[in-house]
Amino acid sequence: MSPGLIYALAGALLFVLGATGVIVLANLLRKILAFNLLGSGAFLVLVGLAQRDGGTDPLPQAMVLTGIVVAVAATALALALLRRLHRLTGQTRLPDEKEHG
Amino acid sequence: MSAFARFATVLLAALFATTLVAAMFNLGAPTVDLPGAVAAQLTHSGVAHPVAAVLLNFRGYDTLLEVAVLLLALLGILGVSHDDGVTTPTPPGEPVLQALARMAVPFMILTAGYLLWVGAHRPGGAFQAGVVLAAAVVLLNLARVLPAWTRPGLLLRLGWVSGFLIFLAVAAALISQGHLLQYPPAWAGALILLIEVGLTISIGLIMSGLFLLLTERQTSP
Amino acid sequence: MTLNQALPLAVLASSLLPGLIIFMLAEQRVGMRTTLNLLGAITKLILVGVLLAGVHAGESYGFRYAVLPGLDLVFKADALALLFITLSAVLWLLTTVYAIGYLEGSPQRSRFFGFFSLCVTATMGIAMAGNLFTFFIFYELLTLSTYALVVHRGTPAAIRGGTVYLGYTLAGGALLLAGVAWLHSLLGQVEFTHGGVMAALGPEYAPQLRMIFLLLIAGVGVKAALVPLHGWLPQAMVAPAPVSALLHAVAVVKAGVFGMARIIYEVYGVEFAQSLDLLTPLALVAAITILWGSLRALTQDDLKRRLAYSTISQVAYIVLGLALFGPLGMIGALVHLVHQGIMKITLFFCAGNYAETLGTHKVSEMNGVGRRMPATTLAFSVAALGMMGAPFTAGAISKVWLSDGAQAADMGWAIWVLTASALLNAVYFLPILYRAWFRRAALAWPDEKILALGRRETDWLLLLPPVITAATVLAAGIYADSKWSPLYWAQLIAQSEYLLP
Amino acid sequence: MADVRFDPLPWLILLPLAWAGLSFLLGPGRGARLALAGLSVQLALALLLAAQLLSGGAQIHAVGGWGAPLGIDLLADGLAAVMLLFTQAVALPLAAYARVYFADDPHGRATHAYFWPLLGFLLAAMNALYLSADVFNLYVTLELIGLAAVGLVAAGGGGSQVAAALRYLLVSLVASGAYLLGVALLYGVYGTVSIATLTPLISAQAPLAVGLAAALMAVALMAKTALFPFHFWLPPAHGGAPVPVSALLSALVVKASFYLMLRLWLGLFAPLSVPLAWLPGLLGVAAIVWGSIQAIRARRLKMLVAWSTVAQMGYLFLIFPLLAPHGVALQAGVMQALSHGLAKAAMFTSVGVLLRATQRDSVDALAGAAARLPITLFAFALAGMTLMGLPPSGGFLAKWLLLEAGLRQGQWVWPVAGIIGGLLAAVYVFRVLRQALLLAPPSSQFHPVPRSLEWIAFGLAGASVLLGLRGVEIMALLAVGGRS
Repeated sequence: MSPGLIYALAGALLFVLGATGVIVLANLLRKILAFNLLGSGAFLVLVGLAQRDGGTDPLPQAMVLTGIVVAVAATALALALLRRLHRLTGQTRLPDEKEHG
Repeated sequence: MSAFARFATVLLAALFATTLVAAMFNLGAPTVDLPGAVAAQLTHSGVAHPVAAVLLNFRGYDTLLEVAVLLLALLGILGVSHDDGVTTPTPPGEPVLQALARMAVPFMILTAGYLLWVGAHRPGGAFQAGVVLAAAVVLLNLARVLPAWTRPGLLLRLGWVSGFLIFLAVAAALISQGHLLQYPPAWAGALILLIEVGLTISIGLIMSGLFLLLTERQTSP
Repeated sequence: MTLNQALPLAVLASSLLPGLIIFMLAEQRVGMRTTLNLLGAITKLILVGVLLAGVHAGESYGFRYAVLPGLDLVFKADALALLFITLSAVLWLLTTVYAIGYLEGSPQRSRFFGFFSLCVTATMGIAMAGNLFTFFIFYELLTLSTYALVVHRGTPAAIRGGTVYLGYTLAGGALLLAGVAWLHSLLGQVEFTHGGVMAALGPEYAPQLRMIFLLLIAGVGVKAALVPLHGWLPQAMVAPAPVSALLHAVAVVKAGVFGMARIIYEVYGVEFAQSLDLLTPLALVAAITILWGSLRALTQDDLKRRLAYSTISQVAYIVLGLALFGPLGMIGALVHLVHQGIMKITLFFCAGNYAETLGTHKVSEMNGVGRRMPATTLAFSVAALGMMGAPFTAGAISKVWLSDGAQAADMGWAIWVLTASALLNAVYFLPILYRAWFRRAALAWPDEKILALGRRETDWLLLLPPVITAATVLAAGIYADSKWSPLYWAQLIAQSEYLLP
Repeated sequence: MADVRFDPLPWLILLPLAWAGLSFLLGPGRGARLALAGLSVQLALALLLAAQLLSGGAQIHAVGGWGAPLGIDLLADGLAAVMLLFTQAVALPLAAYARVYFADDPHGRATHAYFWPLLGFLLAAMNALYLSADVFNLYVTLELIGLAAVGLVAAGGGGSQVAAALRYLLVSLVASGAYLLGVALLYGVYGTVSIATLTPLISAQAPLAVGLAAALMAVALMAKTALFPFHFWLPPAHGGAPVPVSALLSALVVKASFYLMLRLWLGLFAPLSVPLAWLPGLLGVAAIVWGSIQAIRARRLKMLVAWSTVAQMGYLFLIFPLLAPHGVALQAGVMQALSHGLAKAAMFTSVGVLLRATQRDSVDALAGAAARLPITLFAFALAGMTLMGLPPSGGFLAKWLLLEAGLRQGQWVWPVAGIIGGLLAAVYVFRVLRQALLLAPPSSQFHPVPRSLEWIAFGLAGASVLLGLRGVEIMALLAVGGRS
């Protein structure tokens, strides 16, 4: 089994772990962390699977760099919103909206 | 979330994970050989490093949009972190830390410059450089040398968008070549460097902003 | 665009444009609004006159316009269309005059007359629709614009009535749409044609076609107020009198019946419909409606509600006529489509006059109105007698042709239904006339308006229309055989539908 | 190799990016004029593009001059051109509305300090998405749209609004992540992210990984389009945001992910998607029923409109089971997307006027509005006509096309769902109209509202109806070649 494939498999597991976390965890900070896990998983699959046969491939590397920056930006925004929410309501979890306003 | 729902979710996740893993084994070789294509065109890309070539030339359009993503995050944060007068008094930073920071920052800037320059032919480039710059700014803030940013002035905004606007201007100007971001091989290197410099500064400031706009409003030391 | 293409559009525009302008008018600009209304109505009459002459001389008027690839709006002003157009155009003018008097000084008149003109436009569109798609579009437009008029007063009662009306008509519209689209998927784009358009389809389609017929008839049946789809009509009587008069005696219910005529004669073709034995069940439904309407009318004390149930029963006469296989029945139906309109609108005008002038809404309050308002009551009596089918009135003509039609189609029972209904009509109209003429009036009317000129029984704007229509009721009865009479025109149409020489 | 004729494709993306950046430079609350000027030019460009397509067929623009698979391609076919035209045409009046609306905003500057740059980035991202022919580039545009939308929802909001934004952000991020994993799998198997290169490679016998990729991407896009059961994030976000933002999100943003789903479903994954076609349709039916019921029950006016968006999104997915053989279903979907966009923009803008006038976000507060704000009520009613699918309106044409497609293929379930949905829509639309038509209680007083707001709402509503009188050109444009 080539190292690339191992990375990809690990990535797959991380992704699922993260996804589950975002759904199951209630605390928003944990949700955000879980999302980062999910993202990293996807990146690992991208680079790993593409280079499973040993050779290096600059494309996925470049794409992952892009992806990482996007993830950083998104995380920052999420944290900002969380801080705002905490400042306004003192909550760190989402209110369960009623189905009708 | 009910216990049953949790259980069901986890179960589904496990199921999905196994299928995903199973799907990854015994895949044939990729049908299209892009690394080859990249290598073949590298000489016309204006940079020596394939990843840099992809980032700034072959898929430079992605990078342009990615800078927009950074700006968007910044805008979002500005939208919610407007100064509501709430300030939390914090102890002044320790003199040792401050001295250390003051010493470290010049080296960090130097490193950033190096990363920027080396990016053309080795791993590195605007993002790495920008992040190091940001780290320097954050360090200064943690050491209470630099106060948090409350309401950004024109200069700061200029710093934030200049990199993006330069990139945009170049992209637009290059349409004269026939296509968006179509570098004439002769000029590619120079133009890419120009973009990289702009991006380094802007990304550094944006990244710092992501932090300095989020830190507690401080009574400046 | 040739003149023959432009005329149908002009007929639509003559009410649409004034309507749109009126919406924009400020409330207090009464003069401007009145001018626009009358101008539109008169222009329309002139245009209709041109069309009548043209069609009679064998001209054909039509216009088509592509909405989607393979889907056209088609207008054509043929004989059948003109029968309905002429009726609506004439009555629109009279009702406009009436409404101007009736609504004097009441709020939101710009909105009222705006929607009123839209309704007429929709009716014209229904009449001139050249295919089911076009018909459906204007059919729904009519629903929406009438809703606005039903709820016009904005009282909780009005809103409730409007909601019921909407519930029935939108549901009906949905059924109609399903039927229209289904047919479209079988036949592609087809226009109304004499003798129908089903020839292309083989016998294996019979079950589908029966289903579609059911959908279509149920769809238009709602507006035609066939039992059991009639529930909205009495509810809609909360509307101001002019609305009840024009829309719920003429435009809306007639739109339903007119749709049936198009569907039976020009989509299915009467022979084909007969061969699928669709007509007899329809005739039965009509018969039930006739009797049910008359029976319910007996028990209503509120005058407008009594008239509403009488409408339900009278409109079913037309459906019955359409469902009777044979030209005589059709002639009876078409001629009654006109006659019933004239008679019923007269009755509603008069009911409105009583309510406006004396505040009497109930039959039990009508003792002696004949002395207080002779002209109005005379008009009322003429129309009521017409409804019973008394000689020398338009009603008589309809009755004769309908029963002959029943005879010819050897549906003897239909004749009994008609006779029974005539008796019932007498039972619920004669007492009113008796009270009006021969009972002594109560000391004071519920809510009498003392008019400036004491000797006049009511505002002439309110008096003129019913008197004219009542006169027409007699004229249509006495001069039925003359050229240009509704009867003559109906015979013209029946000839073309049955492809007679 | 410079083209002879002017090529609007890149400018449709660069222009909004440019005015977004510049208006940010100008500072908080600035940049409205810039945006309006930019949008007008964009609209002209979109029209030019449509004209070019009608005469010359689909257009490809190879960014960087490399061409796929090495570079990124922009592709404009009929579908893309229609969506571009629609987006600019709706965004321009909404921008004009926002300018007036924010000008006399009681809540002060914070709500719209950065509205204009955010709007610019949002539109640039949507145009980029419509034009992109590269699954990874599409991922970036999706993220752009998500972040811009969230930024707009959150701006200067109170607790519930920020919570809604956060929920929206998380859903959008997880969805993007799933989409990215799909891209990763595709690249792993085929070594390219160019749709044009991928399409011929994918067959019904494609490895499991490709199937997974398709599933991941489809689910991601359904979540972003708020298709039932992924709808939960939409009502609080669209119901909580400032009115101009709600209008933008409901009218335009949700259409972007729907468009992408349509693209992939018809093009890239066509060999795999056919057997599962009934699934989106079924979810669509559920969305119609559930969304309508909630709209009928809603007490707040904005919530009612937001829930109606959930229901209307359902219609869009009714076409998936019918897509394969006939172009008619696609026409139905596009017609529905356009008319709903216009109608929903009109509805939110008119609701904005009502909110300003009554100073309350509640259906019950509307009594007497018909007499006081006739233009706005007309706008709401006309928009309602379109949502109910009553003739003559774009919504009606959409319903008609759906009926035609369904009946031709003997699949009558979907059209019937459409018809029933129309009746349900009538219930909540007339719930509002009924209340507004009531005579005003003496206590109620209405605050003055700028006339221009009323007229913009009316214009949008009128457009959504007029669309139903002339669909020929749009369908001609839609038919211009390309991937679908």
